[in-house]
Amino acid sequence: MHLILFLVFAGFCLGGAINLLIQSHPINSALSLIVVMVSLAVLYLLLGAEFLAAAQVIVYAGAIMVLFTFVVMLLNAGREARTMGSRAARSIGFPAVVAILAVIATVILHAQSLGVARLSDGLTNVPGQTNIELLSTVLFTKLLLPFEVTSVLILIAILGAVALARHDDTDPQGSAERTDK
Amino acid sequence: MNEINQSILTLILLVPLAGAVLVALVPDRFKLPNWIALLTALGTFGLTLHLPAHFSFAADAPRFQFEITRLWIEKPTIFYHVGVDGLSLWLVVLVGLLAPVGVVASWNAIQARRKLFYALFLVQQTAMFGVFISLDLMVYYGFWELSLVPMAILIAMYGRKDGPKAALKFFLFTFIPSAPLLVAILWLYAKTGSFDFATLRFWVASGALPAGALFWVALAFLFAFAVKVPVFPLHGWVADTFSEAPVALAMVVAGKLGLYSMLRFHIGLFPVQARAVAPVLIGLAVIGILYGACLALVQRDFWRLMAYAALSHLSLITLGIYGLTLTGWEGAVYQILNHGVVDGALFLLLGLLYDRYATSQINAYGGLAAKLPRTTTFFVIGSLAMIGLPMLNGFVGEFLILLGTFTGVSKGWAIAATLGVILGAAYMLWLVQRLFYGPESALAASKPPQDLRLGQLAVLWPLTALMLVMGVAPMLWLPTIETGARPPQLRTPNILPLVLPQSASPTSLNGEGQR
Amino acid sequence: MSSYFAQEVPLSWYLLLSAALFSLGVVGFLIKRNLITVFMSIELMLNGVNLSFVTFAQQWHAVKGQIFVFFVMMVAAAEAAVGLAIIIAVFRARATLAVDRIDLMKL
Amino acid sequence: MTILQFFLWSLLKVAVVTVVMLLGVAYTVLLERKLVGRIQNRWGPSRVGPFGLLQPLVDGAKSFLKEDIIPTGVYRPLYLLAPILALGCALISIGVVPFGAPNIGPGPLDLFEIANVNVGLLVILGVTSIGVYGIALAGWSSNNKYSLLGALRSSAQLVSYELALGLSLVGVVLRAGSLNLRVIVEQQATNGMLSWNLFGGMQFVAFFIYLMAAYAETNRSPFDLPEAESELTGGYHTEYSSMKFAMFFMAEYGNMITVGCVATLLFLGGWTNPFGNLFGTSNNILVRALFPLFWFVLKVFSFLFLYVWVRGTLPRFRYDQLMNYGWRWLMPLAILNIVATSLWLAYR
Amino acid sequence: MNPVPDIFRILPEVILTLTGVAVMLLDAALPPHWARRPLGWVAAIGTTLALWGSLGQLSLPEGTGFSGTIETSAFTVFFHVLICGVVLVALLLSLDTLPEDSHHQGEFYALMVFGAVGMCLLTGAVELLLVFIALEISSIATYVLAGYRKDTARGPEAAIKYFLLGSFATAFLLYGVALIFGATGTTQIYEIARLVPTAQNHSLILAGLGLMLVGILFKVSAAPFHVWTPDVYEGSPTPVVALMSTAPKAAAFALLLRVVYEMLPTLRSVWQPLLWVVAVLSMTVGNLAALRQQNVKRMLAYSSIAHAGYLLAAFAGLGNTGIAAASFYAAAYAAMNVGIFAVVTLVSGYDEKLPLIDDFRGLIYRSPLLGSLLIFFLVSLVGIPFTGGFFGKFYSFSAAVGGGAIWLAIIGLLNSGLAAAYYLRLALVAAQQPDAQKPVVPAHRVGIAVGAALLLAVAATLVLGIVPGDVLHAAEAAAYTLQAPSTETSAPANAVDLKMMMP
Repeated sequence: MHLILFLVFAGFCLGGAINLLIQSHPINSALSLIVVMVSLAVLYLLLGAEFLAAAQVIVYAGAIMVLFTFVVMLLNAGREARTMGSRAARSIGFPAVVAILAVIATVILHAQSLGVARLSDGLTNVPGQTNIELLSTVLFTKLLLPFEVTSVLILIAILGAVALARHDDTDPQGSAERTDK
Repeated sequence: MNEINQSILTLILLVPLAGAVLVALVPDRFKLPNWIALLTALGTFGLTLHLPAHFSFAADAPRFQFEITRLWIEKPTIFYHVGVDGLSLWLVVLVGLLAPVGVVASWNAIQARRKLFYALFLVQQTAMFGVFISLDLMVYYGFWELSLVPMAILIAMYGRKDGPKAALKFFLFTFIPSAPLLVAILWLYAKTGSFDFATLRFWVASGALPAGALFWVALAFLFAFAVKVPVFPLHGWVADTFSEAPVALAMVVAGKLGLYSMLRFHIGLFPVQARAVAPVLIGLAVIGILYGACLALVQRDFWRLMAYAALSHLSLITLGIYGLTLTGWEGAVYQILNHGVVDGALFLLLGLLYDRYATSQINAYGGLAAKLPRTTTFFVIGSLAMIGLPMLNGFVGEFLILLGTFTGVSKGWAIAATLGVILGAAYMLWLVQRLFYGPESALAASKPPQDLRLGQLAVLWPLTALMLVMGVAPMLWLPTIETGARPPQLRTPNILPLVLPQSASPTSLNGEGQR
Repeated sequence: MSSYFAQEVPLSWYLLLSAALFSLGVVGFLIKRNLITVFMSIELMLNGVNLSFVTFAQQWHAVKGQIFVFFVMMVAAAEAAVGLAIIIAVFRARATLAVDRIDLMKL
Repeated sequence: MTILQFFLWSLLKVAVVTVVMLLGVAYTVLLERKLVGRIQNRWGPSRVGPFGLLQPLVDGAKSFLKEDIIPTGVYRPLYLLAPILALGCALISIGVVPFGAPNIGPGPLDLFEIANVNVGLLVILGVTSIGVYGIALAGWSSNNKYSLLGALRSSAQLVSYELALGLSLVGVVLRAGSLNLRVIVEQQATNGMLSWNLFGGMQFVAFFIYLMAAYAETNRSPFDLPEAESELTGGYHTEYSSMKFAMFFMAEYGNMITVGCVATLLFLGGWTNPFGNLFGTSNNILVRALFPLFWFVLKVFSFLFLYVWVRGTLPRFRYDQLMNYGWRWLMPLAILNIVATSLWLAYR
Repeated sequence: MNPVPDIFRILPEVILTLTGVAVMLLDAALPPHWARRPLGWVAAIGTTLALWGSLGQLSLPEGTGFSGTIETSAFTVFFHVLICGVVLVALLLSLDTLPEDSHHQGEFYALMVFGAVGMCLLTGAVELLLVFIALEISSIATYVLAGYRKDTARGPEAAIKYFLLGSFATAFLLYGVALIFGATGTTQIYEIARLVPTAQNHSLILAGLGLMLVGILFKVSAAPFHVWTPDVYEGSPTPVVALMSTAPKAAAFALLLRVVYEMLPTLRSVWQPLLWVVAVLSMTVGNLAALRQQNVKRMLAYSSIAHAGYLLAAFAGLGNTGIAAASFYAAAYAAMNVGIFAVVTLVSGYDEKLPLIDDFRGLIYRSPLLGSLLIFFLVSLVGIPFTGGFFGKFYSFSAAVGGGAIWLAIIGLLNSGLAAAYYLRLALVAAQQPDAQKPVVPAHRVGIAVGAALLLAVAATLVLGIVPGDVLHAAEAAAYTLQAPSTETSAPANAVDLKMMMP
């Protein structure tokens, strides 16, 4: 069962990723990416990360990719030219990618004592504790500072997005409309 | 007096710097920058005269005098360590002497942006003093590099036609070789933990350092210095720099720094290695003498002629240095002084001509002798001194060098070098003839005659007198030089202990006191 | 519940999948010619990395790996906001999203 | 229970729930038409069947039988995908909604919920957020400026209000300490209505925000800008007809029901008795199974009623008003609510 | 266990964050037609306070806070001061050069300050998660700032290039972190350092290290990961370039130091040759490319690549020597680079009417002050003695020589000779007679703020060049705290004995 699910959704992932590369229209690429993300959410579930699975759907598929499609629609960019990248990218990039993949794959295949995936109750050893409880416990004790700091990150992102995307010459009335971009 | 001895070198360094700051601050009016620069230069010269006046010749006197040692940076250990010995003593004075000459030479030549000119000129002075008195390799390197910057900027800003290009050439030619120099210094530090001259000398002599690496280190030192001198194949920058640089800088740029550094930091630090490469340098030097002289013969531009003449003369001095004889060394150091004095005078005069007639094409001149008698006289005296006429200073230096080469190296080289000296006479006299005699040229006729003025005379008279004095009484200078060339404990004649055959045991090379 | 999912999958498979996704992202970054899809390729790379984190979290029973992914998501969201704003600004300035035409300054 | 049994049971539950849901959708439409009719002092549909009760069937038949027009300029794959996506997302989220009491059924089987997920609330939010694509893609692939504008408005609106919606739920989650919908409901079960999050849980502000955001999320009046006929001739589904149009229609009402379910679960005590144990508990298995179902449906129904009531009463907002309202009022309010709730929980 | 309240461990960051928030809120609260310039002063004051705050951290015992996620030590203080100083200079510079009517000026200052928060955190973080977030904070702030001249064609282009390549690099970094997490099961740097020697999957760590290096080297714009630098520098507003060519780079170098010297010191044999090659490549590529540039900012961009190479040369040094040299170089580089970009800003203006080298012709005649300063900073960049640039190179290369990489030092110094060519070209152009045909564009007025900025930069460059002792001490203390003293190796071990034998 686990195996089947894994194979199916891994297939979706890879298919989506490859489709992202093949498709020439941004919107199709975006949809392929959404497929990848949703399939990944299932894989997370298989790995016992149920909170992440939900977050993956909500944050990635539901928010980030919506922004992407939104921008694609807004700019109506059309198909992309098929130039297959610059010569530099072809001659250096692809061998490099192949090399990276080969190295990492070799490393992974030679890695010792890798376990097997289990749909456990979210890594927790305490009975009754859910994945999300464990996660939040660690998050708010050990990793409090990174969590707090993230607020600065979000603040910057909002500040920057507004500063960049806002038309300078419009009235303040219209600005709220674009805050969400 | 002792207190002055303690701080005189620091003063010599700081006074021009202070002058530079002052020049930068005052308004550019009433020739204020000129006056401040002149006063500073004269003051510094006065300070430098303190050195020979108080130099101790006592048998037990330390080799380096007026020494100051202060910790500057703890790690890596860099000391502000300065001092002079017989080698550097007169060079410091020479730099001091040429400073007012330079100011006078620029008095009218530099009209715009005087503040910057004089400020940088004075900074350049500091850098040169620093090179001659530093005994810590890092401090030395610092001043060595520092000397490039004002020079390059001055050439670029106040040069004649192609200033920037020449400046760039000059800078790169002299800056890039200092890269291996720095690496070599760093390597020495990594191995020994010291930048101090004496300590390093001890280390090198002790044989504790790997000989193979040491050879390359010595070569790196030599390379940097050879470019600066310049030695024959590395002279690419010299002609352009001479023909572009303002007069005040042309007279200080060539020779001294590199030659002194060879003596002090190449032969002085790496006697064995220097000995190994000496034959090559002798060969190059002789080639340089002849090559420079030949090229000087065919130049049509007097700046370029002077440049190749300088190449020829400096090669002669290099020959004296790498002959590795005491006579040769004395001659070399003496000749450095001569070269400074004579070139100073000649450049000053040529600069005046150039300012007046705005060309350096030799064939445009002619027949100036009747209109500018004083100029002509001084120029002729200078030329004769340069050629090496007996009774004038050039003779003494050249003679000592040739003698050293003849006795200490080989007769063949000496003869070849003599040939170069003869060629030198040819191009200089021909230059004089073309510039000042013969039919009056259109150019000479086009301008009303204006001979030397008081300020210029005030500079030229002492210089000329100096040529004469140095020619007839070299004994005023030579003992001092000898103490530097040969440490006081060993008054044995001829070949220096430093250049003992390699078979000698390492301990006998230790520092100063042996055999 | 877990009894239904008795058959197990080696974690290395997940890791290989993650490496593959990451590499595909890199390839996309190199070949895609539209700013938005290039950006999507980067998101793909991040997703590949996330899968690695979750897998290793399972391997070590260390929840830190999962938290890392959570943070990556947040960062990705922030990046998306800023990146898309920049893309909009580019479009306004240049009226194109083609990578090959964003070439005023040669790379 | 073997894996096969599990499958079969699940399949059965899915089938039943889907059918009920679709029926619910159909009759919600009827309910709306009737109610709006009454509000406007007319009868509404009343010809087909008694009181017009068969009207939804006729509507359905009409949709099926109409000609299915696909305009030439559309981007076909996405044009076809969009309604499926919309309807699919609307239906999926019901999968994690517990609509009846737990522990009734054979063995470990949960009869009144398709899947009990620990992060049920997040699943609903996630699925809802995916639903945006249906609308966005529909508008975009139609290749029509009205559609595109409608879709852009809609996705902007959905993304904006999703934030407020999500934040409004945080207070509830804080109180329950879980994202499991059953746990959240159980936590409100103790004293009937008094322990509902809406009243006893002091989450009335959150409920208000949720209500507002819910209207916006479902594109319902007064926030039905994406399909504002007067401006956009129908918005994102302008180019759709026949069955595909019906799918959007059903998706909208399906979403309404889901939203109603969530409101019920989170604020109104879910399937529990509003009167608590006032009337005692029965041991009859049927009573125990059906009464919660009744309460649940009743609560959802009241919520739907509210929807229609508002639609019949309020005029449509302007777009900038909508955005300002969402970002400048609801969001800060939601954040304040979170802060207040956590303080209250901490110092209670 | 830990008597220091956690808040003191992040004092500068807290101050900076509060400043940023204050600037942001004030910006929103002030009426739209009011000038935003005072906000810049608020930001500058806040940054100064943060600088003091981080100096105050010196009195804290060295240690970590927030459950071992952030560290305060001489190392972090060194870089905090450096970063705050640079941000302060950049702020002062922007104060006088941003056009008065520019939109979002308040946001500009706020972003700068928030960026500083990220950079400061980055230098203190000992938890890779925090490292990642801090890196992103500083990156996102700079991405936005890079695209601030969005009405021009180049501004957004620069931003998008920076953004895409930066995010690309971040993904690599992240993958590296993932693999290291996979090998050790933790992301805490100390724990990783403890676990790595005994870790089972050594190859996983190596792969992780490689990927992390790719990411970090991207951020410091070392070749071959440098392609973004010239374009981004050219298109970004110059005050921003002054910031982003120094402060984030310094922070990234701090991270690199931490990763290689503190996290993976046992893998020295792996990372050192890699960095060796990268250093040589960076210097050479940077200098060769800079020679051909016509645009001043592009030239300086390539030069900054070369400087990254010089700095990386210090990583060839052993233990403390290398760290101290790299830290010192970072400081020297920051001082002179921020200075020269300040001058360039003043000369070419915010809207960059004069971007080319030829436009600088006769600068010293137009504005003696700016011309002299330009030449001064160029001289420092060349590495002439008695300026910060010299000692930076000196320490860096002596560390390399001490670590046995003589060839690296030779290549580096030859490169700095090569570099002199283009620096000097600019200096000489500035020193040339102005072109009579060209209309004279008056240089920007040197106001109080910008004057203070220049003064700070000049003073820093001179102090680092003439009396580097104190800064070097600080760098050594930093090195000491970053690395356990046991791994220190003294190169001239036998030198001490022999020196005692000296007369």
